[in-house]
Amino acid sequence: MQKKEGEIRIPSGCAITGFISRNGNRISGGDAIKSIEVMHDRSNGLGGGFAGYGIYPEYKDQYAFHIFYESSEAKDYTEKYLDRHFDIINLSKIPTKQVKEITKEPLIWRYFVNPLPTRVAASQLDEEEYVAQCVLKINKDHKDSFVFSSGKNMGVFKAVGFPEDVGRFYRLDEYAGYSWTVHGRYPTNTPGWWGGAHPFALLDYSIVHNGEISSYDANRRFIEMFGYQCTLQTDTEVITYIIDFLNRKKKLTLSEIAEVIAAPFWTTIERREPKECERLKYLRNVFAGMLITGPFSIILGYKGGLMALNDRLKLRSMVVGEKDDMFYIASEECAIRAICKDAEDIRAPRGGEAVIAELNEEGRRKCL
Amino acid sequence: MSVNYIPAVFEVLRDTDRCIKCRACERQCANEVHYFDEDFDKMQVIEAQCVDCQRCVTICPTSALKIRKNQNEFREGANYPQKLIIENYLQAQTGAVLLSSMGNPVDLPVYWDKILINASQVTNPSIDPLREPMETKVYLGKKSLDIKRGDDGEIIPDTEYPQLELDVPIMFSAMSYGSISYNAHESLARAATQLGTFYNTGEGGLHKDFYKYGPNTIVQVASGRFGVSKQYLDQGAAIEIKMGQGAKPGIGGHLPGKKVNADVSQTRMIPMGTDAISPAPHHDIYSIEDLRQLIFSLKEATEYKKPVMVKIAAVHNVAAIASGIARSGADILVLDGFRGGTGAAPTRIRDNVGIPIELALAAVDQRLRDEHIRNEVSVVVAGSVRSSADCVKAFALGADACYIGTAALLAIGCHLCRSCHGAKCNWGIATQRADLVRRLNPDFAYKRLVNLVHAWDHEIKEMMGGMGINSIESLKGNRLMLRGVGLNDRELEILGIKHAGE
Amino acid sequence: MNYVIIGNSAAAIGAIEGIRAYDKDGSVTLISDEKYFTYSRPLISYWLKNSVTDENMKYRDPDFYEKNNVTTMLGETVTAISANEKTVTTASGKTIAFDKLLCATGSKPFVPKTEGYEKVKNVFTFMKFDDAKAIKEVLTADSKVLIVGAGLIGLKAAEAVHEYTENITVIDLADRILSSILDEDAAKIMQTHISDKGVTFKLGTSVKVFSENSAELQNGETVDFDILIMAVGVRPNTELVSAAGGKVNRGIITDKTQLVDGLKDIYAAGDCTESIDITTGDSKILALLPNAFLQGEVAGKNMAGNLCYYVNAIPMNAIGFFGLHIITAGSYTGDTYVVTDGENYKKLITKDDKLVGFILMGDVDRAGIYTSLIKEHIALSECNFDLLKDKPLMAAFSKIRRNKKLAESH
Amino acid sequence: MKRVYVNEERCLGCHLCEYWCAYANSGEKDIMTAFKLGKDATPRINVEDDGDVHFAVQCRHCDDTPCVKACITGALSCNDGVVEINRDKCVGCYTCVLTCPYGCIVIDKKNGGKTVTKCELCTDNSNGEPVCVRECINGAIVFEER
Repeated sequence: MQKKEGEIRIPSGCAITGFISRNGNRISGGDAIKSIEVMHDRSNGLGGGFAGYGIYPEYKDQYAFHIFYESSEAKDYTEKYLDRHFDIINLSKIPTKQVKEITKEPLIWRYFVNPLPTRVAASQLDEEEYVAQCVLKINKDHKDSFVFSSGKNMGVFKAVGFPEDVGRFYRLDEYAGYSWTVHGRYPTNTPGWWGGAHPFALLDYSIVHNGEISSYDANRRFIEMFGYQCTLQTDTEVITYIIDFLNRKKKLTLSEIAEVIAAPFWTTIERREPKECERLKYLRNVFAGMLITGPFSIILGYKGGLMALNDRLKLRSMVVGEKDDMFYIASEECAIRAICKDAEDIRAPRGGEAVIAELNEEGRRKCL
Repeated sequence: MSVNYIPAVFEVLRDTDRCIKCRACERQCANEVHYFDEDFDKMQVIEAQCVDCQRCVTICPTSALKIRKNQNEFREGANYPQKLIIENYLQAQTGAVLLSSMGNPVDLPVYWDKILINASQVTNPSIDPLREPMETKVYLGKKSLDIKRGDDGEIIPDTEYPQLELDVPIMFSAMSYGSISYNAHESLARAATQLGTFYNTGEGGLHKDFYKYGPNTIVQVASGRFGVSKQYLDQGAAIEIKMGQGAKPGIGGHLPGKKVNADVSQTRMIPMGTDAISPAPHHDIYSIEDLRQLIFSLKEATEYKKPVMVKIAAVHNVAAIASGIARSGADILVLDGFRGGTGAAPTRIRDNVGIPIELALAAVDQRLRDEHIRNEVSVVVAGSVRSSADCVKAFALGADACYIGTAALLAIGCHLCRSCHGAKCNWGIATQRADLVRRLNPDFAYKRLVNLVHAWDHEIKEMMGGMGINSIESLKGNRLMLRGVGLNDRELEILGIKHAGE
Repeated sequence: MNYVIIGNSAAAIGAIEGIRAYDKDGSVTLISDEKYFTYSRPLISYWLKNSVTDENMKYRDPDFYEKNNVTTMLGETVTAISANEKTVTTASGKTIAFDKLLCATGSKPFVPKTEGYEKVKNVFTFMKFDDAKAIKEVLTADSKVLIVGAGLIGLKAAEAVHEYTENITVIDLADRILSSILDEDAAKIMQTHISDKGVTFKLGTSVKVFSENSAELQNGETVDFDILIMAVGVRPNTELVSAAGGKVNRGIITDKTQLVDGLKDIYAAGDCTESIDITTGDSKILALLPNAFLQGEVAGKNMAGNLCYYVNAIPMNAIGFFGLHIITAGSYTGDTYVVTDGENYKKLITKDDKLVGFILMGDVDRAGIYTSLIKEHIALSECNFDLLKDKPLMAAFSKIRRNKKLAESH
Repeated sequence: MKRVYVNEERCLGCHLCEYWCAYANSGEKDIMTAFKLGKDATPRINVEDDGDVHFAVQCRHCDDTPCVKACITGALSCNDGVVEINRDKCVGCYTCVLTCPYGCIVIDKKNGGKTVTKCELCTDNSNGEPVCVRECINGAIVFEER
């Protein structure tokens, strides 16, 4: 029997794209579909997905869980668990429409939840950690249930299929958000498990990634010491956890995170002025297990912004561009041009150079 | 009595057509195997004294010599091989414990050779180390992930615990002055300095001449405490507490008085000519909490500026012991496998006690991760790391760095005759006889050590590049890069790797 | 600068090399009464026995004069030196001016007055190439040769003549051969060695009276011969210097720069001079080729304005007869250490914690180490003398001295 | 000038340099031929042993060249710092043996002592570098400027 994500490591190539309106204008998911569609050949129909930020303004204080169920028994079991740990404000099937390219869909449900304060207090964890541990617990222990989105005012939509078909399946033109990231997957083999598609998300963090990191098992075995379980064995999963750990738990800034996961070479570090050199040496040394090597280009989505990052040798293509308040990131320039003909300042960031685009003052006022 | 006759282990074959009777073999054989026979006007041999060190073979200007196993054979039998029979004869004759040296030569599984390394194809590019940076620098020491920031919000780059910076992930393992010669120590010290790595004094103290190599020296504190003083501790970049040795777990050491010459005596701080006995245990460490006290005593003595390493032999419950050590304040844990070398050990112990380093490393690394304390301690492996491939496999299993001992000695001329305990090393390594020590020229030897490590480092980089990895951090513990061949499920499970083809 | 050198042997050549080491431009004129390109005097016996060719008689490469820019006046005999005029005059009437003059006139054979000597037809001395050539003219396998003098010259002559005829008689007033360099025991060994080749010795006697083909000895014996070689001794050629006002005892007296005592700008070197034997402190003629060369070189350097001294002179000899070699040096008064083993003979002479002399015969390997001990005044207490007694070894020196000798550039 | 020096702390007294030297200057096709068939090639280097002290000595190529100055035939000469011997001119008088303070003029026993021989830094054979240096098993012999 073919093994699915989590039972085996499946190498993939990919297409990624993403954009953000820094003024906080809400952009239709239709643009995200348009952008990824032109990179059709970078996917092979075995996975596609989207992450939209600012799409649930009406529930922006609740955690939005998107869950795949392979069976109604699984749904019952997990919903009982959710009941015990959360106050479920709203639940519904995620609206979809029939698309002939998308088949074998699981049960896809959405929950807007508040953690039960008493349970949070009893766990001695902060609220986010409590939520994260619940999500990880479900994904590890609940057979046939998989939480694939768990942030606030954001949502991940993914499936087996080409990403443009996945977008139509989820009717994303009906959603609007200040930022979107999209992923088209080219795995070398997969039985077609929906959970294995990307983006991968935990709380507000989502990752779309093109690459196959060579450091995977080193990173996995390291991050698993800190309460994470890499159940999918995907790069995206481990990168998400690492970023979650460094940003949420260790309070590193995004650019510091870039200096850890795509650290400069020692020779580069030696050339920096002494104070900077010491700082970079320190980060590399202490977080050695989180250095990611091998090819990757990622777009990290988080509350209020996007970060693009390439591996330090830049072994995967990635370009960025902008127009007015819009900031675009994509595997190929065509994906930007597809939605913004006259995008400006298109450039390829250097390996290891973190490119960050965030909501400005106005955008934050509008969206956060 | 004729039953006392022990057949020579080796035959010395001399091609008299080639021999020019230069007598270099005679002059260079400390075992006095060769002699010139005036009556017959030719070179003769006393084969029984030959240990197959190959010295005469290598220097013979006409390649007239060959050493081979004695063709005289006892009747075959797998249960009682000839070697065992002879050992019983010897013991019947002497009543003594059998002594051996260097690593366990018994045909037990070498797991390194049953592990294969991955390489990138198509989905992930391999990296050419000649074109792209390829990094093998390693920092050893306890890592605190507690980020401290100043008032300006900037990170304060304070590792909290002392770190050892290795430009190459290979160090020279502990070999004491006494067990090896002054020139051997000088070679190791100079090579470590040039390579930006470390050598280890072993338990015999540190000769004052070598204080200048202190920044690249690990000073060892063993059960005999030979040569240990405040000054000694202050010299080293790190301090290693030797709890055990892979070649002889559970027993101490014994440097015979004849090896304790003036220099050794001064360095070890013991009277000249007296036997230097290292007790089996440290008599101030009868349990793990005692170890903690010694660790912190040493840290106090050196103002918490130097990492303290604890070296243990790989034994059955090594993972649990390692966990205990990681929680006892040690900065670096050294695991020494059962094939590790020694200057002298009882044969039966060398050949039968301890476990393979590969399994020990895999178990320890996994246990420390399971207990979320892998970051508390760096793990260095020793005990027969024989090549760059062994190193790569060790790193992928989870080691932070490797110690090489036997390989280092090979680089400086050792021919692995495993006769160190005889103290007549024809290569000037495992001896204190001035005329023999002189045969090891540190000017050559240190360069050969540097060459060896550079070569390995290149190969490590090549293999890393093949895997698409360009920094050694990304190899560490990356067990997906390994596959086993011919291993059973239990072995694979302990090693934490899949079988080839999976 | 205008240099003039009288003589064309080792001292003269040494002087040319000494001058040219410092002065590449000055004019050098060399005047010699012999017509030959500079040749090695000691080689005449080798030439006579056909082991050296005419070409190899040359002491230096054939382009030596050209390369060193030397004007030669060969076959020209100097008859006078004028110290005041700074000129020399030759037999052919030429007058040559000099700024610096070297007198390297060497020595000539000494022939004692003996009754009937003038009746002998084939009589020769054995100093110059022409002597050897003349002997070769008359020498046949039937020749009966009488050699008067069992010193270095006489015995070298005997060895050479032996190539033609075994009918050789050597007579000497002394009771042993080579009395100037060997002690009795060594002389005995050598005498036996040479006698074994068929040479007859008549020692402790001399010729009373010659007739044309025989000599009557003081001891009453008569020796028949058809060739007579006189090798009794040599006398330095000091007349020119003496006439010019230079100081002469047995030989010419010079200071350490080889400047002739009592003269200005006139130097002397080689067999015509005396030098100080450092083993005895005596001034004596050290008629040896190495000595001549070194004196000449020192003279040359000083003539070219570079102050240096010739100070370390000792008597020394390396010579062999019929394959048995002798190396000797220094003086023989002091404590002795002797080892005899067949034809191998070794005598070391020590005095005041120093080696002052040695005689080696047979095994002469590395004898120069002994020589250096004498020349460098090395205290034996600083060395391993037991080792040195066995054979000359650098290992016998203290480690410090050995390192100085072997590990430093020289 | 580059000269051959011996570090006696490193010399093992194996005497191999003597054999390699002799062979190198023997003109024979290999080292065995140089010492077999009744041939006994003469080394120009000499290893001294005194207990634990060993060192090789050969011509120092010294600046004041007492051997050259003493040579009665002009067979010895110093060219570009290398003291060379013209064996054709040498008559075997051994005056150089008498004057060499290092004992480094070697009587060539192979030809019955008719000539002497000496180290010429392998400039007169096909090695191109001093073979004693190349073959020393312990780096005791070096060819360098001091």
